[in-house]
Amino acid sequence: MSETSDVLIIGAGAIGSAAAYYLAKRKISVTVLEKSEYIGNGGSSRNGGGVRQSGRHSAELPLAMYGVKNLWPNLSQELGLEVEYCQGGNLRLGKTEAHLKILQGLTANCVAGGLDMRMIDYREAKEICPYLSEEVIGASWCPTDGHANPLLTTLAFYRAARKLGARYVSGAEVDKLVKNKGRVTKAITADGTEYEFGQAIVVAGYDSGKILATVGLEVPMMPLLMEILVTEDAPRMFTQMLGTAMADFYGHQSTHGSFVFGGTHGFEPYAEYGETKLTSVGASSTCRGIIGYFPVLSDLKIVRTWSGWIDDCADHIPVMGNPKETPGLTIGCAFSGHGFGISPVAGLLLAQLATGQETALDVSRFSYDRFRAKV
Amino acid sequence: MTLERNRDFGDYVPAPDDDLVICRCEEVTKGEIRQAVRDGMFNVHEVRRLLRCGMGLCQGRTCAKLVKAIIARELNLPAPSLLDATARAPMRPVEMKVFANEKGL
Amino acid sequence: MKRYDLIVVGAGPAGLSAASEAASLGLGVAVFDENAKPGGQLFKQIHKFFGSKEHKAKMRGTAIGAELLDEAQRLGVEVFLNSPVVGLYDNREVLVRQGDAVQHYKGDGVIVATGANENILAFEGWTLPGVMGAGAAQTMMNINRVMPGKNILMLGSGNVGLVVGFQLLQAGSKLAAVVDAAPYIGGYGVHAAKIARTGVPFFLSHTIVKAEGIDRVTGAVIAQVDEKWNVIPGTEKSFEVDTICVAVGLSSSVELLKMAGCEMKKDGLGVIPIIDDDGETSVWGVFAAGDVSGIEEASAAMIEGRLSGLAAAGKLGFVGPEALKNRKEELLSALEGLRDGMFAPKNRGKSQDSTSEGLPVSKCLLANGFLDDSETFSYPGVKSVPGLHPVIECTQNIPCNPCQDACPKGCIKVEGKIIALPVFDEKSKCSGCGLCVASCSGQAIFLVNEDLGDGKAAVTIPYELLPLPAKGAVGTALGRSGAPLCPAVVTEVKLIGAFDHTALMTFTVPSKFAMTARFWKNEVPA
Amino acid sequence: MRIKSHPILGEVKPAKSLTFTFDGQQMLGLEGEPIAAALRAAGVMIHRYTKKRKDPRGLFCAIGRCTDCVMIVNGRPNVRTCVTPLEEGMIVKTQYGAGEASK
Repeated sequence: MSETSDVLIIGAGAIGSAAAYYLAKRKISVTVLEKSEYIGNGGSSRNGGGVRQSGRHSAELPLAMYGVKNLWPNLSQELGLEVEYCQGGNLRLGKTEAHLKILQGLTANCVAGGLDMRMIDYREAKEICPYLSEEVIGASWCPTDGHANPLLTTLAFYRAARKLGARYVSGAEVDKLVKNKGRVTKAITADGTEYEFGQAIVVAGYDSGKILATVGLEVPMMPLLMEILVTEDAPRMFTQMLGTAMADFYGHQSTHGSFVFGGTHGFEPYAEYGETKLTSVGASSTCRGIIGYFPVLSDLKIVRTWSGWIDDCADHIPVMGNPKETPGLTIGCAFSGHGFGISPVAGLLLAQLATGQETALDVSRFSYDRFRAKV
Repeated sequence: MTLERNRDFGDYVPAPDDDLVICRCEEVTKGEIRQAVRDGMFNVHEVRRLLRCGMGLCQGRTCAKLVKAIIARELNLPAPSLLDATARAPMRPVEMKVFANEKGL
Repeated sequence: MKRYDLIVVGAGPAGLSAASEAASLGLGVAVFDENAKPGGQLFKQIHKFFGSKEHKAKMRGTAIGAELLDEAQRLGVEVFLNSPVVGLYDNREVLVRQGDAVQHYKGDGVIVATGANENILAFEGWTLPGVMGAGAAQTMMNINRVMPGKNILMLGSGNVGLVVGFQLLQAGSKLAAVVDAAPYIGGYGVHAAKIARTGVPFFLSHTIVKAEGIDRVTGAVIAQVDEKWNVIPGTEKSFEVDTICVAVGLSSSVELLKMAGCEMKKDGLGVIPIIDDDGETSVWGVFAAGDVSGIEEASAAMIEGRLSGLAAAGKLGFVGPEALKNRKEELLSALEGLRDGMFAPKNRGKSQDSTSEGLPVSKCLLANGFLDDSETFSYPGVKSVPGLHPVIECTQNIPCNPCQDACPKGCIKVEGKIIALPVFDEKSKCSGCGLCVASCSGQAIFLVNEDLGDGKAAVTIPYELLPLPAKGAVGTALGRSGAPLCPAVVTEVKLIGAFDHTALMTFTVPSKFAMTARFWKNEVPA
Repeated sequence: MRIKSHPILGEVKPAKSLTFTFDGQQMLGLEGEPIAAALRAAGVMIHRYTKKRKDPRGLFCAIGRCTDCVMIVNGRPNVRTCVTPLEEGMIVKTQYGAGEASK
């Protein structure tokens, strides 16, 4: 097999595989390199599954809205695998006036961006989701939000891209990128294999940082470890994506019945980057958050917990684009913990960026240029 | 280990026991596992993420070795060469209210 | 956070031994176990254990469990029951579910002794109610005192299958057959022999084809397999059974060790932790003892536990280097003895054609579960002499020697290593006390008087079934294969405390059956 | 069926009888035994029907690992009956799927 391809994608997560799929669909030769032995073993398989527009940064909102309108509804059909997309709306809950103030701010921001989102009172929230605690006084509500299964979505893109001829190599960690006559032309993996390309897309989560550094690019990211839990199956109770003003927890009930909840516990990262250990307190903290809003779930049994790393950008929005300094290179990283919901559209945009096509949406706000010193 | 994933398995030959339930909790069959391997799921992690075998109430404590053996056979590899799923807390199902009620910190 | 010098996870043979060893050296020890009762699987093990008398051989698992518990309590070990460990986190923090809370504990040392899970086998109908693990059947009958079923098929001829198979007979169930895909019996020949002589057939090189039934098991079909484990069409056999027990090996329950980040190595289809000879894993202060570190007998698990308890004490400064060294050597040498012989972990899967004495291992025993009558005299425990004498049908190198000490007359010798076959010294005079018969964990010792003077012989067998026949009862003598031989009159049934529930039944048969009649059935021959 | 006499374990120790219901039917069990033992002694084999195939399932590992014997106990689904002690007045129901208490 040739070690040369039109596009080399570094990272087989949801976004990398989405890009591979959209490129392979256009009959462009694609090679995808994945550091891990497993496809989608990073944040793509470890997140809470939100397909959310509400609460997004104004820069990200158009992407999220585009995805919900154009990509998610047909994704299962297009990829030939049920990805459990459920457009059940998003409830973000508040218990105090201060909470409501935060929610109002988020709502105003999204409404300004054209999203159907509004504040609702306890009664209306309770009609939407009858299991709320009586302590809730109001919520923001976005009826077009939802959730999907991140494991299935990631593997569905992988499976479909592979079927269309995208070449996948796992266990292939890129050590460095190499420039030739001013253009980035090849990647060298840890075992010394050289992969040449017309254009590369670096979409490797936090690991993108050290790969990009080999050609002099520096993305200001922090690795953050998040913990998630999943419960036993339960009869279907509600379809909404849930969150709170204070981000005590977030999550949903999956279509197969188990509840998936993530949360933070206020402890700084304690693990070395790359380890996916858990704290002894994370699940407890998340459970207290959940029970505080959904007391009915308190008897539900947790069967598993896990953790995953977020590539949190200094300004908490992604970096996507073709930096001027490095012709031949497209970046897609620093999705800051909200990449899954926009993974199909991000993959589409990266595929367009990498092939010089006009992008479906304006991506200038995500440009690498924003970190350049202003003169 | 570097793994090229664009492997040609040839035509799927149905086996008489394809309908056999392997994961008792999530009711995943042998045929589904075999098909998943052919769809590019080359290890225990990917197969379980795709099919949920080993993700049910018992968390694979019953079927893990069976699933591994089927994947290995389909890939024509020795079964021990495949890694198991990661072990995660809680070791037994624990109610949210119990987790929420921490003592001894 | 509540701190202990040592936290032990699992109150089975390894865990309790570890806890006691450490507590005896002054450590404050807590043991957490998920079950309502301590002892791990010991209280299901109602058979007598093999091994050396220094390490509790010929005691039943139940008694060993009680003794270990007593010891732990005497030494001040805190045993917490109904306390499943939820996780083992960094710096040996142990999260335990207790009542309606999760409790955080910290151990300076942690010994994981979580035992093993049963392996399973998938076949058509295997999800039907009535198909269960052999261990499940054992739990139901020996702990809960509920019969798992009336007619049972046992899949697997390893020690678990054989031991549980016999226990099913003791519980009053019928055992339809013991089935194994391997061509040879996997467990101890003596365990197989005590089942075979009751008339239960063994089907080696056979596999289960299906469990029959609509909403519960009503039958089973087995068939012969070729060398490649493929079913040979036309060899199917059906059984009317309500229960199918699966005993196809055990896997170490390593989840906590994996979670703690201990390095693992492959072991069959699963993994076991990489440990040093103290049982310490790659994570400082985290030890693994018993089945969780590799499947062995409970006798080995108890010594492994003590080694880990000792090592934890040494590591934490509770015992000086000299005492540590001496005790460790003592324990290691005992462990070495148990890890010898043809069933040792290092010899698993190797052919067992001959004993360490150079005697051929009975092919009939391996293939059918019983010694061929013509083979018995090849072994040093079987000799024909006038008068009453023991017949020791012990033909494989199993680490076990209680018979030698049981005989007050010195008739029986286990020379050299503990795995040596017992030798009957025909120059000694047997008093007929029967202690050897009751002491043999394999129920392989019989007392025979080949000629009572009237053309009859007296045969004394170990008998652990109910009901015990009355003196004078007329039944049928069965051969080693379970085939009926002749009418047999019970002349004595002896059950004294020293026999520990193994009754000694004596029956008379025509002399020509003296060396072949090995079981008695309460049925008058047609 | 209960094992009253046993050659090794002897006569069964007397235990207090407890009343419970199984799918509305009144039954007797013994104090200190798990729910699954009381059901088995009463001849109940089927603990639940699965979600996808509606297959019957019963006791399988008996030590709380396989979770196949789960039932709805006092209104809570997915209770491992092999390790949950029987209590006076317990309401035990066949579980259908993830815990719908009826077909």
